Amino acid sequence: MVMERRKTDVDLSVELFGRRLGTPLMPASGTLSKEAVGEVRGIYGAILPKTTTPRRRDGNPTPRIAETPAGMVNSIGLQNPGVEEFMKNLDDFDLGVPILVSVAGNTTDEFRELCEKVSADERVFAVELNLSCPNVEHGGLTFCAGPSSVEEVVSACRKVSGKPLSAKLTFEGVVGNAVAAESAGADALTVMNTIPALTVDADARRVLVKGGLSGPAIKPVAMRAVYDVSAAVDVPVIASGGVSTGLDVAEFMMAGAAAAQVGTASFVRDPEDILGEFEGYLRKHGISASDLIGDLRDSESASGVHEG
Amino acid sequence: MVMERRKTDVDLSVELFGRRLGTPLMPASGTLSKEAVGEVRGIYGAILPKTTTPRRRDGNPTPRIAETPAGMVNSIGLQNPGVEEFMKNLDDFDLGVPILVSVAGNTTDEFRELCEKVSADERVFAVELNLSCPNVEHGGLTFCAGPSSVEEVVSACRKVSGKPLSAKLTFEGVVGNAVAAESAGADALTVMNTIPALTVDADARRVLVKGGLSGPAIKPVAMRAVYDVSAAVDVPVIASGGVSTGLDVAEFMMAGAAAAQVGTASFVRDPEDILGEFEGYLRKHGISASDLIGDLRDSESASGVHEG
Amino acid sequence: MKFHTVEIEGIETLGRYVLLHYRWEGSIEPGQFTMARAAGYPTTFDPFLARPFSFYDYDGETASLLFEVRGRGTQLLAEATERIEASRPLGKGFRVDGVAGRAVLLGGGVGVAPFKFLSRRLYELGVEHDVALGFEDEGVAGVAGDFPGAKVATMDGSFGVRGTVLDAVGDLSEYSAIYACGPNAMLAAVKRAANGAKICQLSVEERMGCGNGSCNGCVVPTERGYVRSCIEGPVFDAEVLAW
Amino acid sequence: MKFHTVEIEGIETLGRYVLLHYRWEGSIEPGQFTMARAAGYPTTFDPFLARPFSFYDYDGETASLLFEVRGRGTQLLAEATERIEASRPLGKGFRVDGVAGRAVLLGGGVGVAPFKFLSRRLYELGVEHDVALGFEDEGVAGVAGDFPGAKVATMDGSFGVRGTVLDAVGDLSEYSAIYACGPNAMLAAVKRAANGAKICQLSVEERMGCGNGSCNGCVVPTERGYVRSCIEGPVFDAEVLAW
Ligand SMILES: Cc1cc2nc3c(=O)[nH]c(=O)nc-3n(C[C@H](O)[C@H](O)[C@H](O)COP(=O)(O)OP(=O)(O)OC[C@H]3O[C@@H](n4cnc5c(N)ncnc54)[C@H](O)[C@@H]3O)c2cc1C
Ligand SMILES: Cc1cc2nc3c(=O)[nH]c(=O)nc-3n(C[C@H](O)[C@H](O)[C@H](O)COP(=O)(O)OP(=O)(O)OC[C@H]3O[C@@H](n4cnc5c(N)ncnc54)[C@H](O)[C@@H]3O)c2cc1C
Ligand SMILES: Cc1cc2nc3c(=O)[nH]c(=O)nc-3n(C[C@H](O)[C@H](O)[C@H](O)COP(=O)(O)O)c2cc1C
Ligand SMILES: Cc1cc2nc3c(=O)[nH]c(=O)nc-3n(C[C@H](O)[C@H](O)[C@H](O)COP(=O)(O)O)c2cc1C
Ligand code: FES
Ligand code: FES
Repeated sequence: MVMERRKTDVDLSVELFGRRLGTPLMPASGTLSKEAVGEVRGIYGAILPKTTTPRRRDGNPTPRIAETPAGMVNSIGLQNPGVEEFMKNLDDFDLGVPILVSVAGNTTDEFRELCEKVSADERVFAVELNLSCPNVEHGGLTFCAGPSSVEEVVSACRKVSGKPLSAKLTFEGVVGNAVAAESAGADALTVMNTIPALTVDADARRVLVKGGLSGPAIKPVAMRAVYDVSAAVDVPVIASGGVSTGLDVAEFMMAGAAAAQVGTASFVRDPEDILGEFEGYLRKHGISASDLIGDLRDSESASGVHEG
Repeated sequence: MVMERRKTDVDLSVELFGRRLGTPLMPASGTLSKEAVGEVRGIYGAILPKTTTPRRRDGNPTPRIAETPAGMVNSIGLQNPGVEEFMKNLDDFDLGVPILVSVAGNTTDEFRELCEKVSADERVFAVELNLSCPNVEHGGLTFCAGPSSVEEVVSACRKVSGKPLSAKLTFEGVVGNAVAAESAGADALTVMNTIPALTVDADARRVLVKGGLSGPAIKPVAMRAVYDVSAAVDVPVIASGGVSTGLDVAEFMMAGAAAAQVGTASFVRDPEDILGEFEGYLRKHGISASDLIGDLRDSESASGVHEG
Repeated sequence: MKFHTVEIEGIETLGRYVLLHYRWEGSIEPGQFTMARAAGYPTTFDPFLARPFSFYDYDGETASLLFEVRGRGTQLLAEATERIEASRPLGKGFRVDGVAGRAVLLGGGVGVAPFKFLSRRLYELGVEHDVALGFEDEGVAGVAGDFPGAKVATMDGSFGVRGTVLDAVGDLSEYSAIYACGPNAMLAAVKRAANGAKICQLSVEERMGCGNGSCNGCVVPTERGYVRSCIEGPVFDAEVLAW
Repeated sequence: MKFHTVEIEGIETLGRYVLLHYRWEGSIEPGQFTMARAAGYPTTFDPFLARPFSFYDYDGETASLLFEVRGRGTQLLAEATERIEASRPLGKGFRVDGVAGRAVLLGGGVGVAPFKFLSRRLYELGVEHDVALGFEDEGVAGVAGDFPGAKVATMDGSFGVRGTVLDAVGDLSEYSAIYACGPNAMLAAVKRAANGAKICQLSVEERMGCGNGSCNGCVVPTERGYVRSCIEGPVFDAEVLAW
């Protein structure tokens, strides 16, 4: 596998799990299809397909998406062909850069089995544990409901995998869950996922989409989560949530992220423009990508009380 | 006190705490000054000034606000003259409609004393307990950190107040906290407050504002919170979070809200336009405001699994 | 998704529809669509997503979109004067090979959109065909003038026969190929009426997030489960759709 | 906050600044400001907040704003052609009564904005005054042409004397009233240099959320604690500010 590097005088590369990625960008899980993967060749430093599950999932009926101010709500329902089929076609995502695989189960056992299976494949660079799915053993709450379920899943996966593991956490209780994941052996934390949301069709007086909010709207929330988590753990943090411009990438890295996932923004922008803006920022400041990580000073007002 | 009612052929009124409000709109706490209150005469069915605290608070240094996609982040730091001074000038907010007062303490005792004090004043129609402030007895976590602290504050306030109490909750853990507040005797729940967020000045590599996100960006999240809480409790829910158009008001009421607070949107719009749009919606559908409350059917997809 | 800033060559109104022409070089198949928006800096927030539109026509230099102003996205497109942003052509268009006999193109409302271009292609291929169009009323039936000889129906009878596009076309059994585009309810009715015709292709309309297969938002039910209409469609063989 | 859709009567460029004229009826005091934006449907998301601008001039019919394109808000305003949205005049302006002697108006960069209007008012009141302006360079000093007789300094010496507005004006002790507007650092320097002059009024610049006192975002420190510059200012007596 040859690592692609953009020809540039600015060093865009970052290190993740002991490996150098050509750029800190990668797709957020569930937002880059195999049909579109060619569009990001040379732009993303790693690839991460949509979450896979033990068995094939049909996903939810439509409408699955709704537009919101500066964002969207989706409830795809983890449609995917199941892990067997998924792994059979993993090469569809081969751009010559490391491939992370996202997995989700409905029980700790399912997580463990999935993680063991995908970790055993040499094409897999690392595994992302999508913990924002319902934990059927706990009445439909997600695995992110609290540190104990996070700890349980991560430890179980840790035991069966020699690959780097990143625990993907939602916003609620993110710091506590991050600390639990780290102590259970996670090598990184993906912060964050969509925020629970609801849209309605006002004229029909019906629920339109009950799902997760993503896009630029949630960026300030993800920034806060990345900032708070980075301060609380030692493992790298991978940012997800509203990354839409090169400046956003820079901001997330300042706030502590080692890499940044582009999700919803890739539906409305060319990721190459995002990388170009990021490169422009680095050039203007005469620094390389990895210099940025965590390089954010507090402001005076940030030390005060933060309520309205 | 004379209740103002707009002359209109559509019935905009709603009932709250046994009293009829001319419209379901009121300001979100901290977003309408005494200087601007005249601008909403006849538009808002109730008035709710900025949170008051036991003693005067200076608030945070500037910058206190930052703009974000379809929203803003603020960290005002609860600047206010303290409850004595506040109550002395409460008549500044008298438009002839009911006045709710928002209080916040840093301990349960402070909440109780404040609540007792303001409840004793006959000009006060109801009290909103702003629970998203740090609970100094619990290491800086807010009173919304979990059901037990919510329960503790609400019960304490309940004992000393004969006025209707609304517990204002944040998004995290909102359903559990709502149930706790209800069982502790809250007469209503204000759902929700800003979402923790961070903005940075990328060029200076400094934190700009660490505070709370508000505005249209968070509306889908507040919709979800109102919807979920309404399903879990029997007391009325007052919506707060991104209410910006008349359609938003209608949507929040469908999702279960008995009234809706206009916050950030009032900085960028005339609340009269919001009310006009709401009236237009009711007229188009031939219904009155109170018919709308909770009148939202599920969609097929809303019954599925909601992850990405 | 890459958006190209393209030059508007003209904007016309056809009754209540808008016909927008822009410069485009590259190949486009009838039935393909583009994700378009009025502008983007660096993204637009209002509306946030681009909107899918079928190609109304394409002559190798000028691409045309026909649309109805429904909401904010189409409103802003209708107000554009110099340029808009459009993706490359997306999706799978109509299958036009192997038509042995007469074809019919059934358009419901703005579902007429892909048929100017498809009709042109069928002429080039020497496939004889009829066009039948159904509209709400006269105000939107204006576009029918762009389809000389088309059979037209309006729901209120203000133009052509009264009824739906199926009332306008009459018996479908004489056609060896049926192409339809319009509201999904109309497509389902066409599928029933087609009753197993050799070729029956339907262009479906689902909300789209990305247009390039990435979001899984635009699915339609098939016997193989949900499939993405932006990748495997928007044109589907009727029998594939589990409607 | 109510925004009024106002008709643009003209847009000029003065060096790198933009001068925008719009129709307005009502009373405005020199030193007051408006919250303005290019458009709003029903709110704008990009940018979300309106921006504060001092009135550059007002003759009872036409209000003028002078601004520098800094970011998205001013960029869109500079591109507006027919109308913009503006709030009513806000805040407290300059105190012009009781000036016994000569006044001086000190503008730093686009801080010159309120002084055309203030100068006009002082003429009406018969108050003799000098104007001194400090700019980065020639490109922004162009606006000085609108202030005949003004003393001008540029940081790079490309126009007028080299230095700041304080270098341009020289000794402040001869003035019985000092009015200043510019970056807060300049205002603090003026306050020091004014050294207790009878009238020394500073127009401050803080980020604003609402403009009508509601958000508490725009505060400046005073001996009484933080006060809102949109209500008690933007013009403050120098001695009030705890700088
Ligand atoms: C493959 C494809 C091709 C299309 N071709 C055309 C065309 O050639 N001409 C044309 O006028 N329209 C076409 N449409 C529909 C067009 O995309 C919608 O009219 C447009 O998205 C409306 O956007 P808006 O912002 O104006 O309205 P919105 O404010 O977004 O919505 C207004 C109404 O339209 C509905 N709507 C919005 N987006 C969609 C969507 N993607 N699919 C279905 N309903 C939607 C909403 O539910 C709402 O009722 C096509 C759709 C698809 C999927
Ligand atoms: C009372 C008052 C009167 C003003 N009068 C004028 C005037 O007459 N002419 C003029 O050109 N400018 C004036 N300003 C400043 C003007 O409001 C800002 O230049 C404008 O908000 C920038 O908006 P933007 O979207 O172009 O830039 P943004 O992208 O918002 O910001 C660009 C830069 O400007 C800074 N900035 C943004 N908003 C403010 C603000 N409210 N205060 C201070 N810095 C800010 C940002 O930190 C950033 O560095 C005034 C400000 C105030 C408070
Ligand atoms: C259409 C869509 C599908 C998604 N599918 C998944 C998924 O399968 N697994 C997952 O972990 N996250 C999924 N997500 C969440 C994203 O990976 C990402 O964490 C989230 O959208 C926030 O980032 P963004 O604002 O950049 O989109 C999905 C998001 C969207 C919008
Ligand atoms: C500038 C500002 C100040 C606020 N101050 C308070 C406050 O004092 N007390 C409170 O309970 N909420 C406060 N809030 C939160 C609002 O009341 C409201 O719950 C929140 O902003 C979400 O609603 P919105 O999106 O309509 O603004 C404040 C919000 C803003 C933007
Ligand atoms: S529109 Fe995103 S998959 Fe089809
Ligand atoms: S700008 Fe909101 S209080 Fe001054």
